[in-house]
Amino acid sequence: MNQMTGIKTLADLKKKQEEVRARINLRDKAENPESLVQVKVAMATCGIASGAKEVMEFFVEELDKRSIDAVVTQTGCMGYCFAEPTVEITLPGREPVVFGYVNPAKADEIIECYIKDGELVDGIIPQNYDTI
Amino acid sequence: MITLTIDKKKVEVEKGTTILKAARKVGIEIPTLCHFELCDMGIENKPGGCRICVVEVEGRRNLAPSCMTQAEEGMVIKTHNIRVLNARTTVLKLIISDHPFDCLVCAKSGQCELQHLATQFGIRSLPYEGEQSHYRKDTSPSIIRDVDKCIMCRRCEMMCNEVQTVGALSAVNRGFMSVVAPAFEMNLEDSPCTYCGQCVSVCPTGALTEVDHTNDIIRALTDPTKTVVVQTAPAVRAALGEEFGLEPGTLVTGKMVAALRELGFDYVFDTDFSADLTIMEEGTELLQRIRGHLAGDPDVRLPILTSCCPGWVNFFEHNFPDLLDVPSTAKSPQQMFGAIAKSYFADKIGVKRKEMIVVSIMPCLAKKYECQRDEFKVDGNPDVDFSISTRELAAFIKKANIDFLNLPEEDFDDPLGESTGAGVIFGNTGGVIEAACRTAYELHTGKKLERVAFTELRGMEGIRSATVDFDGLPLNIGIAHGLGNARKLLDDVRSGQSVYHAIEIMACPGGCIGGGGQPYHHGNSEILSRRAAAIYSEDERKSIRKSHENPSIIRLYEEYLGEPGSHKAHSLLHTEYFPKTNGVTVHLQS
Amino acid sequence: MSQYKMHVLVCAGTGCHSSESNLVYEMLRDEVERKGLGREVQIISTGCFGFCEKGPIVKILPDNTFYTQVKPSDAREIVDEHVIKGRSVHRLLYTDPETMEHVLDSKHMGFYKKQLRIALRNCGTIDPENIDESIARNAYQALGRVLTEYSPQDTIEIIKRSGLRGRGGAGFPTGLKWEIAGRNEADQKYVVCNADEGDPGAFMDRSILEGDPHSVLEAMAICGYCIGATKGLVYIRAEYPLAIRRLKTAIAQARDYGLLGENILGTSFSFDVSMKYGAGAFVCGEETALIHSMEGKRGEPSNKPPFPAQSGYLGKPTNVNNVETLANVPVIILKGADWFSAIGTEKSKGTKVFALAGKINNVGLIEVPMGITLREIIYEIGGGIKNGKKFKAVQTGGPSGGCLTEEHLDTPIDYESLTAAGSMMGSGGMIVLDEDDCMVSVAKFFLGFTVEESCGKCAPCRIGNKRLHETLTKITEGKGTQEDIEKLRNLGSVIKDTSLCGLGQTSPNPVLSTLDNFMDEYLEHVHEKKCRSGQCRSLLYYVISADDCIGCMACKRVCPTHAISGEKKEVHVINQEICIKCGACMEKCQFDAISLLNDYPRVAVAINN
Amino acid sequence: MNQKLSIAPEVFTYMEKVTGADGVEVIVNLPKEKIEKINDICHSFDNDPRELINVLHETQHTFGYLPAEVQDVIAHNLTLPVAHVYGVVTFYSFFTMIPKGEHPISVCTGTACYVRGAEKVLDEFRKELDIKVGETTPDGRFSINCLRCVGACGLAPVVLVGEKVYGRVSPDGVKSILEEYKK
Repeated sequence: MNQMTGIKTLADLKKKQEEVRARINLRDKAENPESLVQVKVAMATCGIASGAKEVMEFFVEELDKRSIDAVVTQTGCMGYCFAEPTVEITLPGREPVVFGYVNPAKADEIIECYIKDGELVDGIIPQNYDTI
Repeated sequence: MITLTIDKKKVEVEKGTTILKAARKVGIEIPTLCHFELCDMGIENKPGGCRICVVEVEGRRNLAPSCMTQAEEGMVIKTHNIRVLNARTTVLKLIISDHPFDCLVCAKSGQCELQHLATQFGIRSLPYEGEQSHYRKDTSPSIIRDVDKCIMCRRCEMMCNEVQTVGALSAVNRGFMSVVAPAFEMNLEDSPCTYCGQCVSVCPTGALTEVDHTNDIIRALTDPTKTVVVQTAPAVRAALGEEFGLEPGTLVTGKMVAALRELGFDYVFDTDFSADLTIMEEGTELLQRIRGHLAGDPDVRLPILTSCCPGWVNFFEHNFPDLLDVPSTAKSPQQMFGAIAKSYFADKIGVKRKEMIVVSIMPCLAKKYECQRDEFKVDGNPDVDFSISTRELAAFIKKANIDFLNLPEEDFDDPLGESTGAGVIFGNTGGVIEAACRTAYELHTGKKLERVAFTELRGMEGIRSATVDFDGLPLNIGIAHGLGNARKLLDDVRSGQSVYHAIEIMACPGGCIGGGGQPYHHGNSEILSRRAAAIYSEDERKSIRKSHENPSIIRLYEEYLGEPGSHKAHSLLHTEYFPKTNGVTVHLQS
Repeated sequence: MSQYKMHVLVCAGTGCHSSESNLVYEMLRDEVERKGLGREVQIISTGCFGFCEKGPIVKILPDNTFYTQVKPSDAREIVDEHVIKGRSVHRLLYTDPETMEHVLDSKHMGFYKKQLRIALRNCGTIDPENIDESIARNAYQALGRVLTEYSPQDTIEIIKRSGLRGRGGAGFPTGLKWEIAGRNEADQKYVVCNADEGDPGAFMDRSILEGDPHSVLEAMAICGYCIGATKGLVYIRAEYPLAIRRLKTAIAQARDYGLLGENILGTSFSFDVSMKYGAGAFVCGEETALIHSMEGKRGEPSNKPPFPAQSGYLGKPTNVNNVETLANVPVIILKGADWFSAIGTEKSKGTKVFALAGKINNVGLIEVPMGITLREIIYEIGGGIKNGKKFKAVQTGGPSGGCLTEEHLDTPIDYESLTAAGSMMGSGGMIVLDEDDCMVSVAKFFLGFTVEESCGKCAPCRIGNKRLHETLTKITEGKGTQEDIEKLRNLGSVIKDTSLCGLGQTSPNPVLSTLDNFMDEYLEHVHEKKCRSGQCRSLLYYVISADDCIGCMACKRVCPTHAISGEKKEVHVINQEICIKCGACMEKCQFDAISLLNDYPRVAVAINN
Repeated sequence: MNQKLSIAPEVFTYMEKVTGADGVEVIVNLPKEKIEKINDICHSFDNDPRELINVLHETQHTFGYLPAEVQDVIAHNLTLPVAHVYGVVTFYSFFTMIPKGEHPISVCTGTACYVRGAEKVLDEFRKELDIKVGETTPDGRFSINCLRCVGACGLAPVVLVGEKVYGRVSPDGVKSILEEYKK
């Protein structure tokens, strides 16, 4: 990191900050998760087996690309093994919603409709559980 | 100007004035302990450590030390309400609780500022008993350190470091264990101490005192086989009277001579005599060097430095070992006297060297060390056996219940008691070089000096300079008193930037009149200037004011020494210097 | 640039470092590499999280999982279970002492709930040895704004309006301090950061320097701009090697980037920082002593005025601020004076960091808004008293402070209220004491500290504190008298009133405040020769039970002072006046007949006589 | 005067002439390499007397302690009276004129450690090693010092042996800590 490129103006400093912000983005977000979109991907054995890893990566990359402030975390088995991969989405100020059978295409739909506009999409699993 | 109220009295003072001084202006004397100043000389010690001088300043949370708190517009100050008195008394009791209770046998008893305060505050009980700090007592040839009695006023540290730049003493350790001491708590003797005694002259308690030789002298006086000869330095007569309640600046030459006779000395002589002798030798050396310099001799070193002051000699041996060939080789008057007394005079009266005891009364503590130096001994027998200070002489006179004030005025004995005005002024800063100029001028020009008093060489500034016209030869004279000032001139000499032909240096502020063995001036610089004035008035009263006109001196050269600078004069009256290195290590080898 | 999905923060503060958190960090990193997760999971060593009681701490983001007392050997399980499978490692989670349940994430830990972290905002979040992480968290933005948009006076106004006061102890308004230093003309001025945190039991400055050094450097530069100084000095304790290292790294990185040095951010402002080391003298926290120490002298304080703002380092105008104070400055500039002054009480704005220690469950570093009560701190953040003991007092302000009791628990904490209660804010040490602590001994402990740390310059502090300590010792040894108690009071108030510097002016506080609040304990020690908490050894009494003693003479033979009397097969008695409490008899007795009481055994004495 | 204590035996083997920055030549009982090392340290701080404390730190770091001779050489380099150097060395508790033991034991006596029983731990070390605080065992293996708060209050009471930190030390645990180093 000591690339000797001096920061010569305030604009330089701001540019530098943009460059390095990604490093700690996650930490900033973690401080106030309630105010952000929270995406929890169930990443237990069954989830991973049915492709949760790809789904999680998709969320991480796409949310960033589409400039949506969100926290993507993994969690253990939510108990809906029949519907894996499952994803829980919490919009700020709203109750969590769990979607089942999520693949990258479904994830794209969730981002575009539910996360961006708050419109519900298919695949919601009824809520009768407590998050651990 | 700032107006403030002290104990309901309005007082107007200049901005920057301390509360202490503002109070004095309206006659309110706030007690102090660590505070000390010689204001004409820019010497001041105010660490704010003793907290005896605290006063209440309205609106302030804590009591303020009046010695270092500046007066501000509209201040309302109380110097003696219950809060202040309780605080002062408590602090004083605390200080006493860490101080030995041996006042009855303390060298400082009666002169101790702590004792005075205890009297003033009417201390009757010591409720804060506890551990007292204990240190080793350290005796050097001149000074005794009994730091159990140190109250950490830091005056000695200030004198030793800031004024004298000797750096022998520093506060060491921390908290309750803190004390002022040489490095590694070594003996003063092994430190770079010059024995100038300025630490002793400012110590408020008995922590620093001189080595007392009175008993040695009593032993000599009671020994019928000994002939005891005494010499008195010029500055003593200008200060001794203070110890007997006389006004500072009262000359007591005659009474002093009478008292010494009463005490039983066989011959009462005058160091002024050997001061004249010093001028003969040193003045000759000065002229030789200057003439050599003018003749283009590359081996001649200029400036020439005076060498009468043993504190100064110690200082340059410690700090300027590379410049040992610069000072004059002439011995100090004390040692010239001893050398002549135990040779010329002893022969004259037919007394063997071993049967003669030479005592000196000096304003100085370094003289005690000087007379013990090996160069000043013949077969182990010192030229001067004992040197006591003005204070010790006063104590001796009192001990012998001599009614000093009612003594008749008596004259010194012959031949070593005869002196000129030039010898007398040796006691003041600038006096040695003035005396040298009087003689050197006439010897160099062959003309009679019109104006004997070189007033341009007088004064109290730490460093002075003047150009004296030797009939077309302009001589640049430098004068320094106080070793810190001397260091500045010596640094110039070392770096080759000195513009002087001759420099006079005295270790003590004011010269010998402010010596470490004089009656305590307690920071009153008025006392020093009055002593100086007394010395100059003695000079004026003298009929002969030039050393080379002293008949006894002339006779001495005729009968015994030959010419100034002769071989015999050299062997008796000149000396050499030795490098002394500071620090622990040299001592550890030996 | 790939984006990490998960950040694993490992505390590398001194506390956790002492329990091998560096090894935890290395093991986690190796494990993640081995599992091929290096591009997804970032392992970062950070500054202090504050929860030192349960260190080493590992925190996993974004889900805020908070693992405590993690050992290097736990690294594999964390990676296997948490990182890969997304399951928390339950045995490493923090257990709520009240509910005895595991707490999943730090947001729900009582310790963090009531905290508001401003000065500590980046501690435990960023890698302090990487300037980029600081820059990402707005480091030097405030400096940039000040240099390009505000005049020095504008900036000082912001600080003044924010109400920020010195966090080192006395609470002098920071903006005003800067203004005074700015007003004094000189060819050279200095900004000094006082990082000589000598208060035993306080370590907030160290944590800030270890966890977020750039915030302090930035604030020093802002101060330099305001007062017209181009040189900054950090005076730091040599006992803080880690903080020194991090600060050195930070200075080097900031210089590399041109954020320290000549013409910062293209402006005409130049500023550089160098370091000076303390050497173990508490008094050097006092600013004049600190300056003398920086000049290579004994760290003795001198009278004020002149204040350092007039004549400080090398005689030049010098502004001295404490680390925590400085750490607040950049946020205030960025978020505004109003934002800051909305936090706290009327006269004390913002937050204060406290080092919570002693007999409390959650020892650690906390930052709370001014005005919070002691009760909230002790019971909600601190998790209550250890081992279910009874709360007795809380000592704030370190050796300069005093003890607060039950009745002060609901006092809102700020500079004024603590002073009014006989204590002080100090640098923020907060030591909780329980029923097992003897208040006379606690006062003696603090005085022992002062006696050792007094510089010796002024008489009341040098000798007075020694006498206070001796008198307290006498009382704890059961030799005290009523007169001694009165002596303590007078001496204490005179030392406060007459001492030269802040050290002496506050050193009797532990005595005076315990005299005020716990006089009954003093009286017990003096009149009943009793120490209720059993802390004073001399006030414990060995007693032989008449029921159990068989008169075997074993104890009598072993007693070094012949304090035990009694004939063979008769009950033995210990003469309390002679007993030196060596315990030899108790060790020797095979019949458990000797016990230790903390009440003077009057009955036994009566029999004896 | 504990000068004897302050001088390590090997120091007497050589005597060297040193010329300080003040131009004055002195003779010091120190091996030449040591003098040169001290000179280097002083020089790296431009022989600036204001850097005395940093110089002392660096020197103590190199030699382990600050015997009289070393202070003397420093004084000459920085043109300070040696009494001043000694005054500074004795003021700061971090500086020592006595060599520490091979395994210096530091017991934290900060407040947090105190209320959690540091004093009893300290007593135990004193008893086990039979030396006082500030002393070194006759065999030079151990020395005991107190220090004020290392900031690991969560681990109170804390003991350091060299650089290694021991937390939550009880008096009973003292023996086993010492055992680790006695081999």
